[in-house]
Amino acid sequence: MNDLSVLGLCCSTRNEMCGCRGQASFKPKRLWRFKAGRLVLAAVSATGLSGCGPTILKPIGPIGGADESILIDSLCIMLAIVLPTIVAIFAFAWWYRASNARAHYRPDWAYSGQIEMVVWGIPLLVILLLGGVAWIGSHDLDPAKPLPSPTKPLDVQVVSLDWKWLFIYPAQRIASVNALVLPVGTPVHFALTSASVMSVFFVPRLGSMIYTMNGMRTRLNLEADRAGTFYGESAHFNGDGFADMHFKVRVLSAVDFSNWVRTASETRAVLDDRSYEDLAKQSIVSPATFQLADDDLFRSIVTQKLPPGPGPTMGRPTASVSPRSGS
Amino acid sequence: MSPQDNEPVMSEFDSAPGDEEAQGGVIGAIRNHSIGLALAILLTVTSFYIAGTHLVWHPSIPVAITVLAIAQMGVHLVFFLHITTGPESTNNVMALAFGVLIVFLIIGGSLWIMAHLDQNMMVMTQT
Amino acid sequence: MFGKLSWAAIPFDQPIPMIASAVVALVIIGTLLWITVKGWFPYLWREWITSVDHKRIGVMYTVLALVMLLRGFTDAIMMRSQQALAFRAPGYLPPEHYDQVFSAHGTIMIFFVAMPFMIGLMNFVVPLQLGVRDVAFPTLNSVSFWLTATGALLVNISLLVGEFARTGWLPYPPLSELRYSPGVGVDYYLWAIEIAGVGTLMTGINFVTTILKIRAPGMTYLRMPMFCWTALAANLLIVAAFPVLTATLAMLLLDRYLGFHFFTNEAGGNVMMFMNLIWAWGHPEVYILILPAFGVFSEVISTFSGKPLFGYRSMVAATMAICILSFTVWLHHFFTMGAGADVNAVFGIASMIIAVPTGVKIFNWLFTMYGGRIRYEPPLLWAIGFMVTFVIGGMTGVLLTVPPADFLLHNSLFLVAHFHNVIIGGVLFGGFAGYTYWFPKAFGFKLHKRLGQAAFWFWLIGFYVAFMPLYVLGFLGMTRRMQHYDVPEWHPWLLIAAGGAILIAIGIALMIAQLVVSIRQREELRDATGDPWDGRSLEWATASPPPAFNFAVMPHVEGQEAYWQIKQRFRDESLPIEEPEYEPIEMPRNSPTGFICAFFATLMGFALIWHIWWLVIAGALGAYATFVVFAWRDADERRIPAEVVAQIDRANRAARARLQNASVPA
Amino acid sequence: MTYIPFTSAPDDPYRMGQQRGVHGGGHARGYGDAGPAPKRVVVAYGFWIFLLSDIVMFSAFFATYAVLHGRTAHGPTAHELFDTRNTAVETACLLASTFTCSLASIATAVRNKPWFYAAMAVTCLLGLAFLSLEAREFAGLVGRGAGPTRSAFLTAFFTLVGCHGLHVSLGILWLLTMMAQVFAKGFRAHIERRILCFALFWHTLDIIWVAIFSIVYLMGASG
Ligand code: HEA
Ligand code: HEA
Ligand code: CUA
Ligand SMILES: [Cu+2]
Repeated sequence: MNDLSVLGLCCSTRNEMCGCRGQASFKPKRLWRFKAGRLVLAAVSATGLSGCGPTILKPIGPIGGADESILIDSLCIMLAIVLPTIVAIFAFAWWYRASNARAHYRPDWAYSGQIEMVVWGIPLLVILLLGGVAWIGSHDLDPAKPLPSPTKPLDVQVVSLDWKWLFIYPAQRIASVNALVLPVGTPVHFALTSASVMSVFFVPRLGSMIYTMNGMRTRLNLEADRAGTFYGESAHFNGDGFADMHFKVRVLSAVDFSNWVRTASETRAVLDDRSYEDLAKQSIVSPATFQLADDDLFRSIVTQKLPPGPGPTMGRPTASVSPRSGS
Repeated sequence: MSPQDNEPVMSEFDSAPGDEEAQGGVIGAIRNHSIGLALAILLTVTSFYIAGTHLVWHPSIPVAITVLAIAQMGVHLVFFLHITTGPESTNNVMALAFGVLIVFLIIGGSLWIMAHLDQNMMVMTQT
Repeated sequence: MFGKLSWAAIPFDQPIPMIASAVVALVIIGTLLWITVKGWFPYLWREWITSVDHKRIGVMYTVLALVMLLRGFTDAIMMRSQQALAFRAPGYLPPEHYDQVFSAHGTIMIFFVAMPFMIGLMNFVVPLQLGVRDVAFPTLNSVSFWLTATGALLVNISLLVGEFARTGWLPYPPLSELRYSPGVGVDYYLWAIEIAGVGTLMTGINFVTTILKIRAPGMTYLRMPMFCWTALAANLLIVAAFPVLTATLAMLLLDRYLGFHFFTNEAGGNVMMFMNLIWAWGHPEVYILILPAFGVFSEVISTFSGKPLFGYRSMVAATMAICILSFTVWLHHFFTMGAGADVNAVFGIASMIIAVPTGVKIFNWLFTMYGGRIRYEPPLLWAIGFMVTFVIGGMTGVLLTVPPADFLLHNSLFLVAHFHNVIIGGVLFGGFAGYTYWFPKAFGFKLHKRLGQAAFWFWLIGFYVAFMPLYVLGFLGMTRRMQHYDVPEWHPWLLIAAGGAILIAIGIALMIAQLVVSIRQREELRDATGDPWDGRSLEWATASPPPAFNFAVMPHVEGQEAYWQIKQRFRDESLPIEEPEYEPIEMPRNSPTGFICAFFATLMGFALIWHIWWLVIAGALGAYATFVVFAWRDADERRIPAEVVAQIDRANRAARARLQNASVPA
Repeated sequence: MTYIPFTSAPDDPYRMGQQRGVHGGGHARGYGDAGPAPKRVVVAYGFWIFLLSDIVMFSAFFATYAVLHGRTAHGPTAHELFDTRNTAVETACLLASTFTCSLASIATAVRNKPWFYAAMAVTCLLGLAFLSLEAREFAGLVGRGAGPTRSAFLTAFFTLVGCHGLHVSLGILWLLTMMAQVFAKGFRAHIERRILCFALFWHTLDIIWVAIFSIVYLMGASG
């Protein structure tokens, strides 16, 4: 799979990442997010944002919902001052055009204490408000913070490889490549690392993204409240295969999920150090499931007991000049 | 460039960093630098001494060394680089203050950020 | 003998770079032939290449920026068309090429377009506005320029020989480490930026010293034009931020060349430290770009409103506040790395605080227009286009400072839209405003007005069509740097964005047409007075183009808006114009030091990239020798006799007197 | 200016400039009243700005060292490696050289060539002594398998200390050039300005060394 010239041709034949079957939006309706917010949303949905793609504006879980609320709220707070500013720019520029004889020319007017007060004061107040939102928001929505829920969280270990995602279910002793399967309504506790360069784990409709780095373990807590198939991606450029490093997120009912776990644990493919080493090479692969042979696999990757991926291995004499696709 | 060339009376301008007030001629200047040298030696010796002994409560040694180092940098600035508090030195001191501020922001900010990152990403027993 | 360099380095098998470099080579050879045929070499060498005159250097910086803009724009068009085509399809650029394209685009646009554009304007204008004859260190100024040009040259050589980085405009390790990027691309990037960075640092030192130490008599700090203040702030930022860039890239170089472990995955290297350091430079960098643009707008809006700048002291305070605050926010570029709630919140709030002084600036420009008599010349159009556009870009920037919002938008096309919104709507429009505003000062004739207006409208509308869809795409979850994609919702927006890029291309064509037409009609557009816009600061007090010594007699500043007050008084009291006493003037001599230094720097950079060690040593020795030779010369000034000064000055004086008499109401 | 100057500017909306600005009367201190500063001030100030930027560059290396100094990759630690006695001798050399460099400046001020040469030569020798001690230390470390490629900690250490060493080497090259210039041309204004800058440079290297021996060696050895 090292042959990079095929990268461009490997696109999956059909796009089936759509989670639009259910309609109910999970966003809590807030009273004070009145007209402006509506307007934005209306404009946005009129332009097709409400489609079923990986939009961040139709979250399917509490984290995504809260992120999105904060985003829209902050936008509205700022629009309240930015829109009048834009109107004023046009108004002043138009009224005081040189050809307007009715406009009063004040050639020396260059200072006014009151205006200065307002000019410093208003942005300051807006920032005070926004700063509060940011402070509370970043504490409440810290990716590492577990979600309060009566349901026992599911542990998933995520490894970004060149250029695919490996999801390990330690309790279920299975692993899955390029397909993340989650039970609906269950908080998920992700531990993430990278087996080579940096990447970002991101499922737009679930919310918050997080970096993955070799030798380090980041944490993320998410929850999906609606069944369906969604789009996940790497949100940080990580080499030539980057554009294909997307994955499917399938959110299943509890029954479907345990069925999936059962099927997966019966697959013959086994993930051990050897097959992991194959996976760590640069390649683009289709989704697959494995039995987990090594319980400590994730730890071994994080602690670098298993060395990071080898990078390009073109073996052409000119590799030091330009590791272009050899074919 | 006429005004630049006929060097006018120094006191009309900021002094150059490194220019010392010519008081007491050569002897005065040498005396000044010797005082600086003596202070610097004193501070250096104290630093090295403290680091090697148990004179100071062990965990506070880094603090003591830092304080001594800052003091010594001050000595160098005053006695060798002649950065003073006089009005003709304002510009030099302002530049220094800006530089020190940046150094503090960069070092302090980096350490704070990196400490938090490291702590959050440490590989603990639970994954 | 030639290190890693061999014929394999030249991509004969790849038509796009081959054709592109063939075209570039043809253009260069053509230009050289043209110059030779016309016999302009001696003139160019004497008057431009070896010039240490701040005005000439300013013009050369601007030309460099505009040429590189075209290169950067070619990349932009390639990206836009690739993304328009690559829906469930490979498009026409394979990944390893597409990745070079966006990396080169970002690198060129930031380092070799935006920076030289702003530095060029500062070079040309600041000494004139301060009422002095040159910058503090004229020869150093020339070295700075030529080192910047070296960096640009190296980046462009990579098109033909070898490859460019495939890591994005900031080479994040470990992707940029030898293991994952074994080619020479990253090395091209690193050496080009290191060399250009040294040039920029010296510019910073030069201008800080100039503004703080070399001003006309009476030009106190609070009488300096706003542009000088923003230039001071930007150069303080250069002096404080660029060493960090130099150090960070040096560490990456050590990793790549000597097997060190700063940022590697192995042996305890820490990739996060690179992110931390590079953004400790990177965020101040964006204000290095925008602050001078703010200065341009302050001059333009006040001039064309026929009023002093509103709230001058507020503006000064806001500028310096931005200057300091910009060093307290860098973490907002990696909120999603997981530093934790406290860190994220503190840096998020610090970042949004910058909106306050920036807002003050916007409102003060607004009130400068209030009660004005606004003339809609092209510079003002750019300024108003800027105000509207920048407010939107700033707002989306502030949105990104809210950590939970950034958790959704980081690295998305929303972010790409944000920064093009502030960079094009802010820096580039500022550059264009300054270019049209000061062009008559530099060349003695105005630019064609109608074509300028047309270009403006195409740019403005093109910008909105090209970049508003990217905001939408950000909401649709599209990340940046995608070579292809299969999400159907994205496709229409990318098509619209490609259309916008075409509108911008028309705007560019109109700008080029404007330049050509203006040169051909220069006699109609000629301005003999040196003050075509009824200006307010000292650069308008001298002839256009200004003589080498700028001012025949050092101006003596008595208040803010130095030139306006003088004009005012002459109008009010219809004073007779008396001739001053002329004296001979000493000016620094031209020097080839900068050019020769850059020549050796290019050799050395190229040799380092290709591991040709003997050439590295030769280059280093050459550079040292150049310095010593320069240090050894005795006479570095030339004298302009009083008669010459008088002759030049009288001509301008006469033209001005005619204007004066015409404008004094009977 | 093409027009004759005036005595006052009544329409200055900010009286700030005026209080000091009555020309000839007030004390002009580089606030602009007096026009461009003399060249010596300009050159030294520009160089001062350069030095500050150099210090900022070192601060990046210091920050990196602080972050990486625990990342020894199971290799030797600071505590095991550093020998404060060697550092003490190095410090003594550098401190003494700073003093002799001052003497050279004073000799320049009074245009005493013999003293200038003597002081500069001693400065040079002390600098060389410092460099050879450092080189010996580095060679020793590499010999013990503790070279810069061993671990991130050693990478940061060699880079930080080596960068200072590189500055000292360049300083010596500069010093020799200045001696040659004085020899060839004597004390001229522009050469004096360069000597002033060189002295600033040398003293600043000492300030950076204070930070290095405190943070790297003393804290490393005691930690
Ligand atoms: C100064 C900065 C700058 C400027 C001006 C631009 C201008 C443009 N940029 Fe870009 N861009 C960046 C900085 C800039 N960019 C950076 C930093 C990145 C990130 C790179 C990375 O991912 O690492 C980026 C990335 C980037 C992407 C990648 C998106 C992705 O990651 O998927 C795209 C996609 O289309 C894009 C498009 C454009 C377009 C269409 C323009 C157009 O607006 C271009 C406009 C055209 C011109 C500016 C040329 C004008 C020329 C003249 C006017 C000459 C006139 C001549 C005379 C008067 C003589 N840019
Ligand atoms: C000239 C360039 C420039 C400028 C001026 C700015 C200005 C700002 N930028 Fe931008 N930024 C970039 C260039 C620039 N940026 C680039 C190149 C990147 C991406 C690099 C990369 O990743 O490749 C980036 C990325 C970037 C990020 C990182 C996002 C991410 O990676 O996830 C953030 C986050 O906080 C941010 C914030 C801001 C803010 C708050 C401002 C503020 O300065 C804006 C202030 C202005 C206003 C707010 C408008 C006017 C104010 C008013 C009208 C007052 C009232 C308004 C309010 C009170 C809200 N920027
Ligand atoms: Cu291949 Cu998507
Ligand atoms: Cu930023």
